[in-house]
Amino acid sequence: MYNTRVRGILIKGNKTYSDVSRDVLRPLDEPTPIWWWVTAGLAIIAMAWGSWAFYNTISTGIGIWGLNNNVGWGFEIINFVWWIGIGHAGTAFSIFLLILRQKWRTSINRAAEAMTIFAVMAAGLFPLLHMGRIWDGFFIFPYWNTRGPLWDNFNSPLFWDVVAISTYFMASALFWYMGMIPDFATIRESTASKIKKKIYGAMSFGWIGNAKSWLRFETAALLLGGMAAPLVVSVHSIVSMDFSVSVVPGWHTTIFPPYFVIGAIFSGFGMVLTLMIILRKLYSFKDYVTDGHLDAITRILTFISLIMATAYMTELFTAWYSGSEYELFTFLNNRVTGEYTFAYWTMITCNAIIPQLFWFKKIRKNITIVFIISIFINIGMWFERYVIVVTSLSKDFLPATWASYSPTIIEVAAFVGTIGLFVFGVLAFFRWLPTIAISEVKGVLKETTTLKSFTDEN
Amino acid sequence: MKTSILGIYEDEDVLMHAIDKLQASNIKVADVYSPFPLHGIWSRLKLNTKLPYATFIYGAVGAVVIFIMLYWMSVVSYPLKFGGKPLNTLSFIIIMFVGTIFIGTLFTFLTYLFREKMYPGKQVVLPDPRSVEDKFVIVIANADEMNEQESKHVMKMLKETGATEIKESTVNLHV
Amino acid sequence: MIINGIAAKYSLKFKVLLTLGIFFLVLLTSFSASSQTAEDEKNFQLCKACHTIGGGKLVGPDLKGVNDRHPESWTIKFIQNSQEMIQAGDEMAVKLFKENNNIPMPSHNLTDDQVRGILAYIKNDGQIAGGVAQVADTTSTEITGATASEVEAGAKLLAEKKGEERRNMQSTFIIMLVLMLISIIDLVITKLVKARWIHIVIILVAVAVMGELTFVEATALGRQQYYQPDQPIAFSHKIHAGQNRIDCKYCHFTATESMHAGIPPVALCMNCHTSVKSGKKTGTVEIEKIYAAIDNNKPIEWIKVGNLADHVYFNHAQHVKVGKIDCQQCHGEVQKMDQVIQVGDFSMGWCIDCHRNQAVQFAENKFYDQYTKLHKDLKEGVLTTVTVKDIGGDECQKCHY
Amino acid sequence: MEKIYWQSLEKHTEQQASVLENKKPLPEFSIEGLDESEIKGKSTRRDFLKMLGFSVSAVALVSSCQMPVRKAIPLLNQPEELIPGIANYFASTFFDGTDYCSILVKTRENRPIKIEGNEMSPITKGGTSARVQASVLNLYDDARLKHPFLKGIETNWETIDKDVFTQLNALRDEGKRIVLLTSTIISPSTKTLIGEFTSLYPNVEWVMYDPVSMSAIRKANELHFAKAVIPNFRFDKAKIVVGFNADYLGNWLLPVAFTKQYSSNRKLNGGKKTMSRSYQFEGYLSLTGSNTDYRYGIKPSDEGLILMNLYNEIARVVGATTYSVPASPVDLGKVTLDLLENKGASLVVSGTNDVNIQMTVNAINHLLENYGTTIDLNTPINLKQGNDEAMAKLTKDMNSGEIAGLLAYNVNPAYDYFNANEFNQGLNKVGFKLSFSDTMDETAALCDLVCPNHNYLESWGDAEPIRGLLSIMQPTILPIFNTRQFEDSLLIWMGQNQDFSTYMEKNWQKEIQSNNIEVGNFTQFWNQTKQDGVFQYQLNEEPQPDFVEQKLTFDLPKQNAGLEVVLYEKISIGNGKYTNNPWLLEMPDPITTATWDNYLCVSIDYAKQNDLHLEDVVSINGLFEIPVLVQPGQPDGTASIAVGFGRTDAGKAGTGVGQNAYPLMNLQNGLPQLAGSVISIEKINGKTFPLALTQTHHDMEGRPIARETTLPEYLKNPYAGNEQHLFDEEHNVSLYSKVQYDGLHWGMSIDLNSCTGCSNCVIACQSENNVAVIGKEQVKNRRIMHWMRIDRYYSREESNPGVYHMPVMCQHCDNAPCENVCPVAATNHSSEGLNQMAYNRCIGTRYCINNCPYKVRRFNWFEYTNNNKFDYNMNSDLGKMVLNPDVIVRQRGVVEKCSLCVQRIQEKKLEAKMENRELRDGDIKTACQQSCPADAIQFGNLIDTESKVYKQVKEERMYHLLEQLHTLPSTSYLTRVRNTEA
Repeated sequence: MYNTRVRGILIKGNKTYSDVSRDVLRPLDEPTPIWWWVTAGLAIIAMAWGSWAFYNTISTGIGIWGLNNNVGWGFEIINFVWWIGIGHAGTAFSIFLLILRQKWRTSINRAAEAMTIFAVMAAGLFPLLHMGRIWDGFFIFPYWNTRGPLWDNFNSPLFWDVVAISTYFMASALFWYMGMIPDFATIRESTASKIKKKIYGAMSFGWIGNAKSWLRFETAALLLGGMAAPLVVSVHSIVSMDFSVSVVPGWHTTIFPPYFVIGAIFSGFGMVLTLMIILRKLYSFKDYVTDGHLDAITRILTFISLIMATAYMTELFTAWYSGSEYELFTFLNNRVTGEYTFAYWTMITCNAIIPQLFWFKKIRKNITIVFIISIFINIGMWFERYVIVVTSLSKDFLPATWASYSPTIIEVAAFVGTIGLFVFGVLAFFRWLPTIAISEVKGVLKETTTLKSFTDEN
Repeated sequence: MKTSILGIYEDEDVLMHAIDKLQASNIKVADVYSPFPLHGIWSRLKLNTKLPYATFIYGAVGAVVIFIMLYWMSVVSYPLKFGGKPLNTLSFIIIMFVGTIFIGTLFTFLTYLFREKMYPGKQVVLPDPRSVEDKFVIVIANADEMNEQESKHVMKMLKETGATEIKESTVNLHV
Repeated sequence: MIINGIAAKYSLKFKVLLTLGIFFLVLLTSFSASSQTAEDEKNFQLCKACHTIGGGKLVGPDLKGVNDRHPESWTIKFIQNSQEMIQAGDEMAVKLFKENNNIPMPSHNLTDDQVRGILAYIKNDGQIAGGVAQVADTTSTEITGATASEVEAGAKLLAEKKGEERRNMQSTFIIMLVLMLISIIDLVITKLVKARWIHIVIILVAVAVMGELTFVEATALGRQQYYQPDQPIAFSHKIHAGQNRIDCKYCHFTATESMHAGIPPVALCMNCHTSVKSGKKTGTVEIEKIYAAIDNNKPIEWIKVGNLADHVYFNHAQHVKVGKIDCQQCHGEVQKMDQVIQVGDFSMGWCIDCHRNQAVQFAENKFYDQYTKLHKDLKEGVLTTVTVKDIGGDECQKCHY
Repeated sequence: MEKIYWQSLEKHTEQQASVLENKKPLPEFSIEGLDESEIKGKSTRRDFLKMLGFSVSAVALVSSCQMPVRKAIPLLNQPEELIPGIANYFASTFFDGTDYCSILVKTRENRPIKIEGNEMSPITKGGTSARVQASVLNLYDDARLKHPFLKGIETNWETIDKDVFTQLNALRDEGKRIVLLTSTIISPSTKTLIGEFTSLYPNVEWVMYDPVSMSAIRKANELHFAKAVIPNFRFDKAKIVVGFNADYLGNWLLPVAFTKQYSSNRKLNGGKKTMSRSYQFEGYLSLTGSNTDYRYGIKPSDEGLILMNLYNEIARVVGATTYSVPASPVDLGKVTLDLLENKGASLVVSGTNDVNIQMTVNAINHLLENYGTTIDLNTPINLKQGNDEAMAKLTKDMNSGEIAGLLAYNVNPAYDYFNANEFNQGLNKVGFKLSFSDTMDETAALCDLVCPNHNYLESWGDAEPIRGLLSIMQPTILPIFNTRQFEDSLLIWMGQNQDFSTYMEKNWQKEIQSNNIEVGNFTQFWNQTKQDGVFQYQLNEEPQPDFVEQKLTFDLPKQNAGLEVVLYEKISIGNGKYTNNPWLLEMPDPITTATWDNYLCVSIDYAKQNDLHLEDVVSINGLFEIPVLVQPGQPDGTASIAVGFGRTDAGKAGTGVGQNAYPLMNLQNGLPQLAGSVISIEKINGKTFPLALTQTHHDMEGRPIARETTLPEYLKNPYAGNEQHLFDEEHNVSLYSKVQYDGLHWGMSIDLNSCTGCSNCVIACQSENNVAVIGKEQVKNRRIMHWMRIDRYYSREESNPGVYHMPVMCQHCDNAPCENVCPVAATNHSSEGLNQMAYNRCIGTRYCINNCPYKVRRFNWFEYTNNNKFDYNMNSDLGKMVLNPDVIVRQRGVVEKCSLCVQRIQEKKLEAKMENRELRDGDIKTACQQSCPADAIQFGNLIDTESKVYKQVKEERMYHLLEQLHTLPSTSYLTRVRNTEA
């Protein structure tokens, strides 16, 4: 149970229940701020550039990317894995912290889940785009057909990916939307605008909030959450199997599933941190997303960073200990040293070294530095995927085939485009949806703000 | 037309005690509207749900169906050889695992909506709209069947237990 | 198959005609007893296209003295179906075939007695032996001809009907779409109908129907089932392959050696049509086109009916010669079609389906001797037949490379 | 004149002659006969062109959703042997003025689509070279002239004939000199014809010219033996082969025949224990140098000195005259010893066009008693008859205005003469200039009249590459354009009313009679010869001519004079005739792996000293700028450049590619030599020029990829060099049981000991399987489409590395990693052991590319067909006619790879079924195997214990590439054995 004597007050400012609603819903009623327009404009420009890249790729061919006979995957898969990793934070927050009964998740989980949704949307574009014949992409579904019927290859990690990502997207979206239903009802009943009443009313599915519906709501949420929990582990494990199931040196390792899951949570938390700092700055949510929240995230990041460092070292050790000359070459001659040294050491620095600064309380309390470090983590995790995808493929078994990879402007544009999509999604979320789970905050408001211990009767 | 008596509370702890007291004095609390879930209330009102069983069944059936589907597709219907592996491979497990979650999640959510009779665009009228904001509403049903004394008693009890506002409502109950 | 289907579909009309036809036939046979020789002369009209009696060689040999050259039983058999005899390797038949530039004599639907009648007519040097000229002009051929043309019309109609069905499907699709939109609008905005289940039912049904139609239509994309184009020459397989019983492989002669069955070169048509200058139904109009092609040195541009996708490799020789599959198994009963129609959908499933069930010439062809395990399985009774699938007939690179 | 054809190779070998009655060549495809809409509208895929034979063309799209109406147009008259869908093979001869090869031409619907080697030829024995394979594409070259030209204007033959007739007669009457300048002509009939022509027009002189000449050999032999011939060399009889700048496996004389001989002598299959040993002294790393046992990098100017030393060493032992010369820069002790030990079974050859050097070589061979055993002067090779002195004289005479007319046939001196400027100046002074070139090349562009010759696949002809061996060239397609065969033109201008085929037949009849060759019935013999393609007649045994002692001399090495440049012909495009052939331009050089360019190869030390790197641009003698390629094995003090590039009028693919290096030839002792010019190099700072290399890493990194051992080691332990195989066999374990095959399991085996890396297979595969050409930029992006590549590794010291050639194509693994990862099941395993790829199912995730450890899968990054950005043969209606109709052209976005020529497998299986018999070993030959000049590739059924491939797989030298991955490939390799001492 949350003990405020030990852990400090969670929601500051002596809020009443109606204060909570008013604070959270304020952005919905206020006129759209200038910064929103500016950022949204930039995001739309980025999306337009990305669309140009998408159009070109589909109309001309994958050849306009920097890939070659040896490096069949590049920016697209890097970005895909990166986005999926970022998406992990939402589910991790909602599920793991729910299971761990961390009350502080309540002010963050909604935003984190929204982030998941948009990140998975951004991620999902890449596997689509990187297909050589996107117009035949439906072959990947085992639907009834007149070819025999001919089915799919269920051994393929890419097929698992399709199943896993779509399940993940669906489960996260359901979970996220379900959490918002009571809040939509709150908006429905409190707004003065007729249009809003209509729209949010429709979206609230007729929520009434009596005892029975709360019981079902809580049960369903718990069930969805409970089932999504293994998804957090399985989705990125399956994504990692895209690599670890193959024979490519540098990919073919059993450490990948846990390593990827942890990495995903790491990058996800990094992104949550980035977004939360922006959010509380823009909307003055300091009372909800307190320094304590940020502090908690930084502590977790420190811990995960250590796991990441261990994973990196384990990889090196396994490469040596396996006795596989190909594996060892990839690690020593193509990562630690060699053509891709920059990427490798950027990854190590950003993921394993810089977050260690969080050991210092002063740094943890300095929001600016925390923000900068969170950006570093995002960059570092991007480079981790770059290192994994590109270095392994570029120099694999037969030296005669070795080739380098560097992205073209089209690939960069596609990446920027998805960033635009993500930012626009988040902005839309800020603008039109309750960014903090009102009912959940209300639920923990009392027990985490009064300095007496509270005993739950359950 | 059915009428109910509503007791509106400001604080969830007060509400809990109020329910205890009302039930102790044999007043049946028909329903409680609250802005967030009150965990103590379900045992007091003797509410429960069978949703978890449904989820379990969905998951179990889903897993079996997916296994049969995979087996049929890759062993019976059109067996193709991949990489020297047997037709019936371990990789089914992964798809079964994720597929089970897919089916379980989707159907649980649908069942939830079905049981709650919720759907997009459903219109509802609340006994007191503030119950989704910051008020806790105790509903005493069938006020029209009570005689005046009884209803007075109810109101008195509500008042005693800390209701800040008491009113009568003709809104249909959602129980 | 397809003709049976037509018979079923046009049952009433067909049955009436059939009954009429049978009635007339019976009538005729009762007549013919008394007008034997007149019928012989009539029947000899068939022969006159290629033969003379004492007038020298035309396409086929002079028939004068044919009764003495061959035993009667042999002649009857030969006239009824010469190709069969040649294939069976009858020495005399083969010799005759070769002597006449390998031009097959079409088979004739004549009874033994009718042939004997013709032979008698020939023996008589083309004189009606003491008979009275008959006026009974209602001949059997005309009647069956009328019936047959109905069937032909039916085959054409089938294609049209399929086209109609397609149009029906389109209109169904549009109606469903409109219905669904109306119900959605009503559900959300106008709210004229209070009972929501009506909306829901309409939407669900519409989605299901439209989904099914979309799937069916999308699957049919790029395929040409029931494709029946008009050809530059109204060539009737029914007359050539059906009534005259010319072997498919006489014209499509590369079917046994090449991947392509081949469209016969115009010169091949001329084998017969140097003498057959007029058709029963179209007169000289269509046959003239052959001569025109030869004269102008311009080949005839037939419209290809059975089209496979480009990424499929199909070899006729494999199926016709090695697999000993009848042409009709894939092309339908062409010998009953006036205008050729693609019967199968020629989809991959259609091919695979046959490959899974069709037995190969496992014992007959020595090529298969090397499959030792399959032979063992056969011997031990693990397998009863070896299908195409068993020797890899459902694998990608049997057809796609 | 009738043609002889057979339906299949088997029938050919069984010599079932079948003579046809029809007099004219068959009706064949002619682009003239098509109207524009038909060409534009036709489908580009498998059946894109079944013109006339079985024409299927998409005429109109009725609507976007409906299928186009396809027409099936039969022939009016179908010739008996023309069966749509069945290939016909015609024996013919490839001779382009330089290379000779006996070939079979595969035609489909009367279009030649593939060249195969003719196994009946006693010298080429079924082998071909990359150029021969690619020559079929020249037939469908858009650059070919479609009409004769008169002063740059299209005209017809009547006008041309009238003009030529007038001019010839006028000049004859005036007694002015006309020169008929031709390439080497080995056709006896053409020679007779030219003889008749010159006797009719006595003012016509005939000069033969080779851009890369060998007249020194003829001269030296004239001096030593009084016979101006190039003798026949027998590499199969030589136990020791010593080469001096002679790339006999690549470009020297008869590379295909020599490769056959050389490799047959080095096979160790079936327990054979001996193999020949080869030494190579050369000024650049040639294909031969990369295959020899001992290689010495020398400066070109040192060659004479080294040869003299070698002569002295041998002479000292044998007791002949020795000369006092400075010491050799390389140690010759070993080679001398080997040569002396194998007297009479050794062979010394030199490719340098220098009489002194050739005389020294003759003297050495004489001392070693090689004449009569490995060298035969009585059956000389008729190639390379070019006379350098006559050519020099011609140039001089033209400039002095003595020549009034020039008829150029199959030569392009305006481009490839080392003194082209002077030649061109002289040509401008000639009044009557006529070229027979089939493209508007540099020389033709300077001529007033251009009378385009047929492509050799449209021509009649014969050839006598070696005395006593005759071969026939016959047309396999009706002329596509309004062109005329050179010989027919001559006949017309001689006023004769017969075509060359008749003339040739008569000539044969005459020659056979006059030479008393017993052939029986001539008509029968003639038909049989046309069917076989070759005819060898017995020569009377004659003793070798006597050796006349001559004083030997040599040129002293050039001292400190800068870099000596070595020019060489590329294995791909040769001397420049094929510079417009996109297949050859894109063929990676076997040594440098560079495509689409020439470049200056410099040694590693020189590059270090002068700070030169790959793709830096240098200026050579101020003549031209060229990129640098730092080449291991390039001797110090030398640099090398390939000739054949820098064409200005080649065609859309070849014009402006690379730089013309012919002006750098070294005129020494009166003869133009490829090597030896001293050049000055100036680095152009900051300027680079991209080179498209297909391989950028050259070290095996210690991995057991291309395995090697030495002969002594191998004799001690057959597993030598292949120990890893035993280890892996023992240690590889799997959870799954091995796949069991019933009946058929296709497998391939490649003997690295035979493979020379000549890349014939690469082009054969490209031709067979419709592999796209993608252009320099995409090759540079490392996206080459070749299904088969030849990996090249270097080992040991940089200055003189050991070179390994390793053909790699899809290994058809039983545990294929690629199959597991395809989500849509587009690639899976067949019951015959093939790793199948269904292009139409592929959605292009490229996962299989990543997961293939051999990296043999190719992705269609762009649409390579009908795309103006890839303006090669698949973007031209004419060029597309070379496509194999049995193999689909792949769409953008799908993965493709080697299918082990599944179309051939299926074809031969069907043939066996139709003939009601089992498959025989050797029935099925993959494209790469069929024409391999070294017989390095075996293909067959691994279940059949009698098959060649099975026996090869059972050799101790057998291993699988990357077998430690346990992919269980169906393709195996045999360890290479070098015949060195340690």
